[in-house]
Amino acid sequence: MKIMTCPINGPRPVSEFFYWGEIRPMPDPDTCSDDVWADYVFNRNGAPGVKKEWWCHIASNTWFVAERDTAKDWVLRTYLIGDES
Amino acid sequence: MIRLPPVPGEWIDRSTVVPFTFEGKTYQGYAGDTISSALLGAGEKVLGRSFKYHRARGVLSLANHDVNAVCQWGDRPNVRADVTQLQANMNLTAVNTFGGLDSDKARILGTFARFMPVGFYYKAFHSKLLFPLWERMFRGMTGLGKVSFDTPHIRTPKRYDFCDVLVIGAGASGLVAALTAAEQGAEVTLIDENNRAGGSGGYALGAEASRMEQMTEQLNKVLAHPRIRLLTNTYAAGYYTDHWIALVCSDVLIKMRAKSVVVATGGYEQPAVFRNNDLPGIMLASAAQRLLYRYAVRPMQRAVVLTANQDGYRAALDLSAQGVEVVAVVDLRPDHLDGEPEQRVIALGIRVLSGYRIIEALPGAKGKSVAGARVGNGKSESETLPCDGIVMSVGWAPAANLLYQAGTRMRYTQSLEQFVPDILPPGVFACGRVNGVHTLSARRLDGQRAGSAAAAHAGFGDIREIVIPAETECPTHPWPIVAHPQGKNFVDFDEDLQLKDFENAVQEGFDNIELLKRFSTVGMGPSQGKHSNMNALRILAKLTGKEPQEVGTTTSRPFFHPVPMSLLGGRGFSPERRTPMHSRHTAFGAEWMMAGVWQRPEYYRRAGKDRLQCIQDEAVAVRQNVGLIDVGTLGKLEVIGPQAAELLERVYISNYANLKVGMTRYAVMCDESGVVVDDGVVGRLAEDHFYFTTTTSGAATIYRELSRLNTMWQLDCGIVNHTGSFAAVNLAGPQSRALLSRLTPLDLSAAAFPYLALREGVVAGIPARLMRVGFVGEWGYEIHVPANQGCAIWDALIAAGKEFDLRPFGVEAQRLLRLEKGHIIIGQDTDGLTNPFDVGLEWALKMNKPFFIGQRSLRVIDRQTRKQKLVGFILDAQFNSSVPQECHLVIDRGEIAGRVTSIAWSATLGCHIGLAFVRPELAEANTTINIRLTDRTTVSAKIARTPFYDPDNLKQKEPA
Amino acid sequence: MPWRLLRFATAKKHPEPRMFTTHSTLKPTYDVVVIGGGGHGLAAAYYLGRDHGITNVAVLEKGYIGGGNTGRNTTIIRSNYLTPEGVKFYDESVNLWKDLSQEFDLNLFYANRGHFTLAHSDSALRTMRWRAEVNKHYGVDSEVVGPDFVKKSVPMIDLSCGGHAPILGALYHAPGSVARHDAVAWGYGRGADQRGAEIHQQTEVLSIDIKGGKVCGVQTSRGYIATNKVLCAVAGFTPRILDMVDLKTPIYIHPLQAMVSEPLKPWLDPILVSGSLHIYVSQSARGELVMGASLDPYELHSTRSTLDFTEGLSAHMLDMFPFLSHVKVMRQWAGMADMTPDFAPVMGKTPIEGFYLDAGWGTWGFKATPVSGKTMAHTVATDKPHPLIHGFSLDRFRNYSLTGEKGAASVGH
Amino acid sequence: MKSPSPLSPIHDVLLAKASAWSDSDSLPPSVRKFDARDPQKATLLGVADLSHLPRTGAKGAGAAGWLADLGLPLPSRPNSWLALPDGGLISRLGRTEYLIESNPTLVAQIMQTPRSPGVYPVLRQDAAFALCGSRVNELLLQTCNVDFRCLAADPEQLVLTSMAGVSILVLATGDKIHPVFRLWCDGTYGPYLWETLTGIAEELGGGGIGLDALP
Repeated sequence: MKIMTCPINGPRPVSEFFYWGEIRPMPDPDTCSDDVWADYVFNRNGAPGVKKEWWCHIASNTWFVAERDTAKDWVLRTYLIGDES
Repeated sequence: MIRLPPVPGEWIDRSTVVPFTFEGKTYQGYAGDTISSALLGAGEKVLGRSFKYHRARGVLSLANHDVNAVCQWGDRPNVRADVTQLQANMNLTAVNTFGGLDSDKARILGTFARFMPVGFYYKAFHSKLLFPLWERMFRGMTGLGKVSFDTPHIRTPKRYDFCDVLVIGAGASGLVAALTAAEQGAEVTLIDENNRAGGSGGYALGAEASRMEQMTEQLNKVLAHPRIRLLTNTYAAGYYTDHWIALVCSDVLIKMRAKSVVVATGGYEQPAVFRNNDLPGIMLASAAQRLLYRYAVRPMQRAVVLTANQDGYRAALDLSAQGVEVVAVVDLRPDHLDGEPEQRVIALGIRVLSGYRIIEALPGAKGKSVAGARVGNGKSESETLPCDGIVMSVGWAPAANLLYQAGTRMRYTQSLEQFVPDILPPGVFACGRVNGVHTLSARRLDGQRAGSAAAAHAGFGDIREIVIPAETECPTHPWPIVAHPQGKNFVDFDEDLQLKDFENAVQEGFDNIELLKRFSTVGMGPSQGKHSNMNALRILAKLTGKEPQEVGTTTSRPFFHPVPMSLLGGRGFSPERRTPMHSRHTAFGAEWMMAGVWQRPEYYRRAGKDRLQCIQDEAVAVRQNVGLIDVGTLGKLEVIGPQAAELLERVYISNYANLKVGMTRYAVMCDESGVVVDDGVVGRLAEDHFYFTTTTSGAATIYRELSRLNTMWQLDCGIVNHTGSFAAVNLAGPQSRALLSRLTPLDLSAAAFPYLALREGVVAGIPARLMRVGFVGEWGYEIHVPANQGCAIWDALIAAGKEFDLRPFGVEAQRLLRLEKGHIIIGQDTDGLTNPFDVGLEWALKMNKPFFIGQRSLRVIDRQTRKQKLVGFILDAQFNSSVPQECHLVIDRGEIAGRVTSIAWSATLGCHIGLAFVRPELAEANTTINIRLTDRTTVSAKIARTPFYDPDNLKQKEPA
Repeated sequence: MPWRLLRFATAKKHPEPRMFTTHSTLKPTYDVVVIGGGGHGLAAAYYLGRDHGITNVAVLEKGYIGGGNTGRNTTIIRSNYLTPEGVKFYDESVNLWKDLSQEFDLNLFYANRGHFTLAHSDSALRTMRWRAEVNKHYGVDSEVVGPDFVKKSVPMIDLSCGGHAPILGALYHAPGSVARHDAVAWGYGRGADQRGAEIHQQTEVLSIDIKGGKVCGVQTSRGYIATNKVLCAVAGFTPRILDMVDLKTPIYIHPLQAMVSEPLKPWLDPILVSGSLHIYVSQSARGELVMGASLDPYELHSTRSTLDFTEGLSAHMLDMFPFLSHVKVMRQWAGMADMTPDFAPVMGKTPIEGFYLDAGWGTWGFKATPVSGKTMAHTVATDKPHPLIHGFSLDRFRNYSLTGEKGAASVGH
Repeated sequence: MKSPSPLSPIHDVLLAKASAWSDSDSLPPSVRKFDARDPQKATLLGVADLSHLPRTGAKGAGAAGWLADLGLPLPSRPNSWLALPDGGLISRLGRTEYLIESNPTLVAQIMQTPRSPGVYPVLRQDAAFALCGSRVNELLLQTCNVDFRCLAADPEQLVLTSMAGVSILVLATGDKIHPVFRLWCDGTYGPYLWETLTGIAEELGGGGIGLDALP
């Protein structure tokens, strides 16, 4: 089973985690067009590659960011929001 | 006598005789036998019938690389006789025979072979009319063992496990690899699928006892080593991401996490392809040697050995050492350096025919044995060698399944005529035959190299540089295949595929390995191509004029050997949640229903009352006196901090900044696309402190999602999940206040504790949070107390409730009561696309807020024309025919115009009431709608305003 | 024994010609280029020739035909969907399926077994009734049945499902069937080939040439092709192709896994699906139990297998059929499912002129093979979306008018 | 009115099997003994219910300071724990959440202390168990996909993970040779987890034990 490393709880089997999905910046709801908004809600470029994703370690309810290659399922790095660099 | 006198190192215990029956006949074997070895030991050569032509079949590999011998053992289907330990009083029959193994009626199919070339079933039987009959026939003919419906659900103790280095295969290279890794300090687990470790070191001897002695010496070192754990009868069923290996250890599944893995799985000896190569008595050299040295069984009296390497000569030496007359060694290679074993063979006076091949095997009576081998060299006249057995040693295919699963890139090496690992993934190492190393001494060195590297990868010691000497001969023949006009030269024994079948498949355009596999089904049988894939690949390469490398292999998927479902299923954990008052509900006769992971009382049984009556009575009790329901499954969250209100403003569609301390407000949550996903009640305990509920099913996900949002927004507040920490009941009914006043000093007057107010106080001596909610439409209190006081509060209310005829009510009664009140249930009166406009929640929707999740999408939706509206409806009070059910359709002028989402008989209102989605034009009060029932009849109903019950909410007001 | 088999016996040489021609080179230009040699792509090429006389067609397949989800799914065919769009669309598909074997003169083993979607909760039962009513409205044979009916049809089932997921009823869909998946690709391939379409295997699309918002060509691993019409029918690879034309969609890829048991004598006739237990199972003509479960939990463009899939599925299978304890799982595999938010496909025209999309097939693509081929052929030939696919257009998302098939599709393959 | 005594989340499950109960007026009832085999079970594989022990929690950026002001020692690292001077323990769950399990006085004192900014009090109503005996590791391997050798290496560490499908907190007390594993889970999962663990324990020769048998 895949191992995912939680920044707080360390390496754990991926079954201990909840996957939310890709982090995508929200356009300004007050200024953006309807289409831009709808694209934010629904549409995306789903091509494989390194994506920034929301993951949660369920037992500790720890939310963090994983940079993951969605083709190879390689996790390049994980960190708490705000600890990017 | 087929059993040999005691052989050094034999696996059988002659002191324990094991009786068993096969095909109705009684036999005796020894402890340590497999089913096949016992049968051969008892003189049986025919162990099964082939899949398609029902030809007699015997031992081929004796190593689970073929399924010639598959048995039904009581209620166990598809038991593999070659590798299944013999047990006392086993009652066995061969699978898939018609009228028994001996006189299988279906053997007639063999004579029809001409009619059934590869893929014939695609070319006929497809008349629309007749196919169902043909299909029934096909299904009867195919399929191996039978399931017995009496087999119980067997629960097994699965376990996780961990080690530094996992070594798979305890043969010559595996033993050394384990020792080397352990000596470098690693905790090593060494597994082998056989009953005993040692691999070919225990049987491929060439009549040299020293080979076995060396193996035993290594094995003893392994057994003595404190850091090595040896698991026999254990196979690696699959390799999964991050060195996660499924080990099937007799009757348990072990999920092993290793830091590094050494694959020392050896090779599959490959059959030669010639006419009648499947006759009982024709077997792989390794099979014959296993029979000799493990089970002391003489596989034949007079053997012809077909070979293309030194292993074959060793087999000849082993056979003759154990008293088998070796008629001749037929060597496919015209010229080759005669190795040391070959010289010994010649010294024994055994005839060696170099550059010869077996053109065909001559069948004995009924094709149940071999009578001889017709051999030739293509030049001189062919010659027939009488024999009762043929032993094949023409080469090896790597047992690389796990390597492929791990993502290894393999490369075809001409000098070895074998695929070998080219690029291994990090932490995965290979040694021995699977790595293209065949000479015994070299295999040991290779094990040392791999073991050292694996330990180093796991963080123990440094990699030892070891040079592996090149092979002195090519162990595998590039074309051990002989065409024959009459065919019956089998490539895949599972699927009865002959050379011709491949030529035909390629002719039809299935000329790449994957298409060939799918069309011909080569390698798709129970042994998954272990003995057939390599020959199939060679044939395809030849037919398409390609190199094996270009042809490439098919993907190897788990499992290596099939795994019983009971081992995979394990114990089958199914977590379940109970509210603290669970035992109280049981005592009151609760009929339980599953609500996600929760157990909830649907209603409480009463003597002489049916389900509906009980539910109606419970509802009436609430309307007339007072009822009590456990609502502890609701999500119970708290948000605390200066920006607590801000968080709620952003996630719910209504306003909460302006909610007064000590008050509650209904709360609806949407997703980003404006779809209603959850609802609950938000209460304000303090300026910076809110306590709120979610739906039962929503609790976990809502808490998780709010945590994510708060992590992202970094608001100055924190969320606490108290779902399991609070027990909660709803005490509802005209008498609820009088009852409660017996138990609490709180001022319950409407002025002091108005509708929708939230209070903290003490009830029955228990610190509690009380909310005056109206979900069921009566004066009532939701009372939340610490979970460990749940039973106490329940008991206190029940006791105090005696004089008020307090009655506990279940989920169903609550559904009815809320329906009378016109309250929706998320998930029942909404679906995956419902937005707040659809269900008349405009009143709660505060579009003028700065932001809330779903707001921007709802702005767009608000501008669109409405597609549907949720409305109340009633049936005529006199209505007495069959009643619509939830999700029956509303039909308007022949078209679907909506659906019923809720409906129930309301004793209080004396009619059926319901909620339905309808097209906006039908939504006006008093409009008649037609609901179509399952039987296609329609019932007309009248749109009615909700709430049906107490529309002016007088029940929540102090009686004047 | 059918007479047709006689010719095999009598003929000196194997009397079967190639099913598909191998073309050594690509033509410089085609009227239509179909990307993807799976069932959908080959079916589109077939109907382009059969119904619209368009035969100058190239089908480009990066691997081998039928090697994607066509050859990886669990071959269930049904039309008991939830939305009117879905029901009409899949019903047309089932009608086409019934005649395919004869039309192809190739036995697809299209076997009508009957299909149960089990309900373990009252809310599931409500959805079943909803589906049944919508199905019947459009003439599709579906009924809500009680546990007794289930027990009668599948007597060996444990109705309590191990005690923690009692079966309260089911949606019974009599037309539910299974078919030999690979043969479907071969049948359409042979038919398209016979009509002049060229199938190019081991031919990968590297880029798509767009000028002024119009398609004008395709760059492949075997050279450039000029064309004004490109149909993208690549299921799990859709996002990679859409990336070439910079088109954003709601499609996201999750692996979908399946497994088969060793061959057993026939004991299970109908197809069973359980949403709560995440099971779908049928017994193939070879006697193997073909089993699947729900999607993998996270996005992944790969067909790797996981052990936990086989563990979970086996545990649930044993809840339903305890007596399978000794039955062995032989092989597992995976496909890449191109999911959409509303569990309905994305079909038709796109903002790019001449670029047509047949995608979003998630877990429901196989059963749609004939109708998607037919309707996409129509759409490509006439440059107007076929009436049956109006509900599936890409712009439904920007218009917030989703199709809402979720209720029918979740684990309902 | 005197507040009625609180009950363990698995009280009803225990009622059936327990033979002797503790009678403390400061603590909820707890099982002292199941049966005569308690001591043997404890040496092989014992499962004891410690849910009755008083506990409370707090989380948030301010929690550490708030607890320090109450005079509590704080575990230095995330996911570690300390024994408290006058009995019980304090666990640090992740970065900023704390679980205190101690004597009634201390716990009551913490619960009555008004929260300060950045402090979010957590009402702990866990099911809390202890696992002991020579075969405890086998039980853990059958229910938990974590290599608990890490706790032997670092006794102050604690692990938040999943056991038999339920989120739990685990830590090891006692010595390295005879570790006693403490675990906590949401009380509403308590009956399920207790029955699952004791069920497996019984297969392995152990089972539920009373506090008297707990080392």
